[in-house]
Amino acid sequence: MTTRKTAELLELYERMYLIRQVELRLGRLFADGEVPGFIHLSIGQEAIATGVASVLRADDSVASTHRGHGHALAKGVDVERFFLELMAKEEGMCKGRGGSMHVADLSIGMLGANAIVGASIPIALGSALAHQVRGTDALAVAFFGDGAMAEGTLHESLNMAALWQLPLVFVCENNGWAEFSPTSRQFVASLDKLAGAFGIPYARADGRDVQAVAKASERAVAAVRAGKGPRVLEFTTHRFRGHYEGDPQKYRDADELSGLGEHDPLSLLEPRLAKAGVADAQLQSLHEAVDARVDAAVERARKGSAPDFEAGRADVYTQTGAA
Amino acid sequence: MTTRKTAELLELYERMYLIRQVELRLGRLFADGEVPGFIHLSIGQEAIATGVASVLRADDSVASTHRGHGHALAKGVDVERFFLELMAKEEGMCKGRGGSMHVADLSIGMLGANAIVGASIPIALGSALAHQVRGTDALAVAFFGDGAMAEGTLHESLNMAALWQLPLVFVCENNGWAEFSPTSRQFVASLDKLAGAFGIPYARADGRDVQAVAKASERAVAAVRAGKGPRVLEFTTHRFRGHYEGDPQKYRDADELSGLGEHDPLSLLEPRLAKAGVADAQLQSLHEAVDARVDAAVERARKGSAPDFEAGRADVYTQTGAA
Amino acid sequence: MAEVRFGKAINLALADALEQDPAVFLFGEDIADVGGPFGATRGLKDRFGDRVRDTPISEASMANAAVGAALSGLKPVLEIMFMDFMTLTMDALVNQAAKVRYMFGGQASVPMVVRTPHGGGISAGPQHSQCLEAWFAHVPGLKVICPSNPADAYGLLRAAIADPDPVVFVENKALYAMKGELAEGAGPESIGKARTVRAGRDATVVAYGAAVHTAERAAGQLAEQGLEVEVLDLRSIQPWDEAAVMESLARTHRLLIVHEAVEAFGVGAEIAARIGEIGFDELDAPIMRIASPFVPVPFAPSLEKAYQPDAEAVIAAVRKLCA
Amino acid sequence: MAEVRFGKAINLALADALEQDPAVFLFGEDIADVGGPFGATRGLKDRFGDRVRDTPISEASMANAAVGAALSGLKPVLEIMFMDFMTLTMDALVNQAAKVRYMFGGQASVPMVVRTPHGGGISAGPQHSQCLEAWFAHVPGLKVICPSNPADAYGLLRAAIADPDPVVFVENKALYAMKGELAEGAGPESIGKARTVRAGRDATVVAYGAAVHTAERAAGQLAEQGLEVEVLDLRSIQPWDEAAVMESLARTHRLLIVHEAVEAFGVGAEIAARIGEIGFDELDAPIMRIASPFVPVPFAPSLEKAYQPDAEAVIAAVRKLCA
Ligand SMILES: Cc1ncc(C[n+]2csc(CCOP(=O)(O)OP(=O)(O)O)c2C)c(N)n1
Ligand SMILES: Cc1ncc(C[n+]2csc(CCOP(=O)(O)OP(=O)(O)O)c2C)c(N)n1
Ligand SMILES: [Mg+2]
Ligand SMILES: [Mg+2]
Repeated sequence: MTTRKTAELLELYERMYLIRQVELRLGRLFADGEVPGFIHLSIGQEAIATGVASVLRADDSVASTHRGHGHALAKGVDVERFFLELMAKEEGMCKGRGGSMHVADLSIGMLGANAIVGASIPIALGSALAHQVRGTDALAVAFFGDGAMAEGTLHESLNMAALWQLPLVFVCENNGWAEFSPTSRQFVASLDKLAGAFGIPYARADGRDVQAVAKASERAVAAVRAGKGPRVLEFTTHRFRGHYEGDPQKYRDADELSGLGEHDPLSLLEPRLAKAGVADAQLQSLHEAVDARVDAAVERARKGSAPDFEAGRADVYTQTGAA
Repeated sequence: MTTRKTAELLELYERMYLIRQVELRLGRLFADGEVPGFIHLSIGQEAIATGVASVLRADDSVASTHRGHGHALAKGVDVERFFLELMAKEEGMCKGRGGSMHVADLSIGMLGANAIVGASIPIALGSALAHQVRGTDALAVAFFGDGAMAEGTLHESLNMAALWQLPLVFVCENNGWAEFSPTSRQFVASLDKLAGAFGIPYARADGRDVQAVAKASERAVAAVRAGKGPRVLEFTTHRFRGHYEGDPQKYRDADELSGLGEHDPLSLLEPRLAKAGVADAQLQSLHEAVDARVDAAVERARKGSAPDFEAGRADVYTQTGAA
Repeated sequence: MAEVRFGKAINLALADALEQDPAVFLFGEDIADVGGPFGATRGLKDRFGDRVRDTPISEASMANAAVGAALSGLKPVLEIMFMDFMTLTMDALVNQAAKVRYMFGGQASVPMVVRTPHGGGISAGPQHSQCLEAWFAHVPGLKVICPSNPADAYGLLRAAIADPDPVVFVENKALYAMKGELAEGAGPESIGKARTVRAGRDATVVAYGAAVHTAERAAGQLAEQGLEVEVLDLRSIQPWDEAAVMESLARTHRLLIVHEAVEAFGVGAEIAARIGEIGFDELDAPIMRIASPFVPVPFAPSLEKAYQPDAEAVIAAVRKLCA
Repeated sequence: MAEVRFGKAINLALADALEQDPAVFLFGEDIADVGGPFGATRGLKDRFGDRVRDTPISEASMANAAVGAALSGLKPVLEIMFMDFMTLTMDALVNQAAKVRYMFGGQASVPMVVRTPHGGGISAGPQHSQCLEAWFAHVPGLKVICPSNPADAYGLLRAAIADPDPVVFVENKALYAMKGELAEGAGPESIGKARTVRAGRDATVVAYGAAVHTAERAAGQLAEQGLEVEVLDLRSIQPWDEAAVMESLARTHRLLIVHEAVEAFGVGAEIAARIGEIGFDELDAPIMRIASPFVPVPFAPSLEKAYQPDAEAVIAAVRKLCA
């Protein structure tokens, strides 16, 4: 394997590892009462966000879901400002007003996590429309979960994207669960056939395998960027944690829970890294560097200040000079 | 052809002829200012309503669209109370409060025309759910136009109907137009594939041919009534008139308009009636009887009284004996 | 008499309704197998089987399905997980459920209930905390209820389910854990009657839902300061008990309205406008409102605390009223 | 100065906005090829090509697409054919468009406009006549405008499109044909300023949209009876011009609010509540409202006439106010 390829592989690994560490830390901070509200972790699903984002440009846009930490971090949001947000601080990326379900950074095309299931899809559709109308070759990505397929917005957006040949990649993260119910008891269509009904090319890949995700995404993105219209990608994956942190998961059987480790996208990559000549020590120092980065971000976030409600009122509407 | 079959054929013809005459008359009454508001005629599409309703029972329910006169008349609403309604009279089936887009008769399962495109589908879904939960073998029919396929409710309802194996027949009246635009410029999926994606059996038939419609409907209804879950039917048809009465139809080319006569479901049936031994005179007297019925209904409707607004206020909520 | 939590009172009301009327049917996301995100439907599927169902994430169609089901003999009770998601059900509630009875000339009632939690205080952020009841109260044909304690939650939910017309039943999230007395053999309460929570002669405070407790806390502190405040719990918002408010005003001559919803164009506006008109001569001071500011509900606990109307604000307002 | 119809003024505003700002983008059902059901967008597709697009019947996703497009550089102007269909767009407007700026910490504005016609008078029935503006006025983050004449239609629509925040722009159907002066070279008006339509000292009548003309007619007749009524056209409902209303009240000491929307929980409630509080000492009589009764909009012309607030009702109210 060439050095460039190794470097790429390491980069993917590092990104996934970062997401993992950030979320593991969030889980602890949440349990300790340092992160308020409720949070949905994407642990086990890091390969999808990472693989997809690895083939995106800064001017490509991403609309995300309630389980959006990975998407945000993969798209490149600042880790400090991310923790500051989830820890409800003024210096947070949304000044503590949005929290976990609304992490966003418009300057890098991260259009936000979203607390409304199914909304990410038409929002990304509109963003793709903007790219098209403005004549750029940027594209938009709509992340959504398997449960979100039951919302009419998927169908409406598949149609509009196909009709208008929009530069939009639909990315379904199929973890088999919608909250506390297996999606198989909620949605009967396969996304494959659904996309087919609208004439949109579809591809599926193993969502545990960041390289498989990146490869499928690269193909889709190349086609979309070349003006060939929308693409649908589906990645099978596993939700390692509860629907939200604190979820006792009584509805999941012990076997499923204990077998989750097998599906770890990080472990999957480790033998490949070894094969590519990455030494244990190198990985070790990568881990340490990321861990230190996360530690530092959390420390910084702890020192953040409480947001000021009165000052924030000025942001309900844009303040213009004119009357 | 046996006498029973001939009688059936005549019945289908008579029902279609009734719908036609009612709507032709409505067109004139509208032009003369005797029917207020706006009306959407189903002239050219009578075979669908007639054929579908011919295989329904009184306890089966039907949810309809803005173009719902045919569905209502085929399901058996009273012609006099129908005209009274469209002519805005107190004795109308809805006491003059609903008009063309809301004709309904709950006593025969006509759940109403509906002015919201796409709403008929989940309403019928709910009705089917009621039939299922109540343990009857009644079923529900959702009529919708081709343009309505773009609404998310279709997708959501296909899914729920399949998931819950509801006694629901989806009936798409595909006339190629959604208002002033060809549906081909609005919706890219074929209903066939869409139904397939949800695992719902689909059949298509020539919507001009009432016998073909009845046959396809009979099969679907038998399966649904036998507890085999939902079915999707699509009937191709032609909208002879404008989207609404008074529509100048500049968007339709002259060839299309002048060729519409070829697709007349009534004309299509006439040679078959002749072949079955129905004499011209018999048809003539059928026509006269229906015409007379329509005339009488219009005359009666003209004598209807103006509805009383104050009295109607009591119907915003159900008046119960209790406080 | 037994002490039960608010959530349990909801649960009991649903169970008793299911028990007594075979037409009652429950559906919603994750309400059956796991008993709902707030546990309000726990155990009901075990007892009532298929009459309690989990649905896909398809709020728009579920709500219209409730309309169709109600028209075909069921008394559906739909749970919408957060009131913010009611945005997806507006066609069903406003164009369909609310209109049917009047627009079909009084032919049919639509006996359906939508249960939904509103309110903040748990850092759920801008899309999971809204109080949107004023919208529904503006729509002729709908009823809107918001109980403040377990006994009312039970009695009013029973009444809502028994009511022939569509009811939006709003449950404040912060109340689910609240304990209170529930009489043995309690039945439906009547809808539209306010309740005097605390008698007083100096000012009338009208509230509903969780704000009733804010008002009570304030009244307790005001009493220590020598001001005797009468607290009315509205319980029903549409219809609301104008007579009770007037009766109290005639004694206190001062009125304050308190709710958690946004003040501008909120429920309090109608009460103030109406009482300001018919009670003009009784008023010794302007009618005041204490409610949420014109800002989305923020995530950070510190922001949310500043956002939510509290007892201090109520105290200040009453002191101003009585100055 | 030129005389133009209201609909034409809308058309000119759209054309000028498209001309001056390449980010402006128009979409909606049947707005491009045929120029919209009310002709407001006629000719724009010919001039601006693909920046003016017909959409499928998918209101929910179109509205969220507007949000996404606005976040990615466009200034989308979406037409929703009847305000009743805004029920399908509530998630987009309320959870997304209205919240983004505040909840993302002020990072981004959402410069989008939704144009939609409200109001009755054409026997369009209960699902095509509603005035639902109070809903939007209740939502922090949205602006709501409702012009009463061609010049305002032009100037305020230009302002709405130029505004960085989401605007619901409501056009009363009955006004489309109204003629009025439009100044050469007119530009955007400022949002939030009322206009004195007629000066008077005996009572203030506040109205917006078509009700302004009802108020003017009433004022003309009242003048003959010796009562000089000041008529204020609110023009913008959110924000609304509290200062202008107070200024007028300080001279007349009597206030009546008139609108076509349902009275209960309508726009007038907020104005009455707010002015009743801050203007308490100025009031020589209770603030009154003349608006629609708590009934769905009926179809029959006779019913609709009884339903709609008219000049007689305004006259009676003013006489009562001034008695
Ligand atoms: C419109 C809407 N309905 C319901 C919910 C509640 N809810 C949050 S996540 C979720 C399940 C989503 O499942 P899926 O799309 O598969 O995403 P996952 O959680 O598996 O990542 C539900 C029902 C919501 N947030 N928004
Ligand atoms: C939700 C909604 N959107 C838009 C409309 C306006 N509208 C009425 S009919 C129609 C076209 C419907 O086309 P189709 O479903 O094919 O029915 P057809 O008129 O051909 O019978 C439209 C867009 C509406 N009534 N409801
Ligand atoms: Mg999932
Ligand atoms: Mg059609």
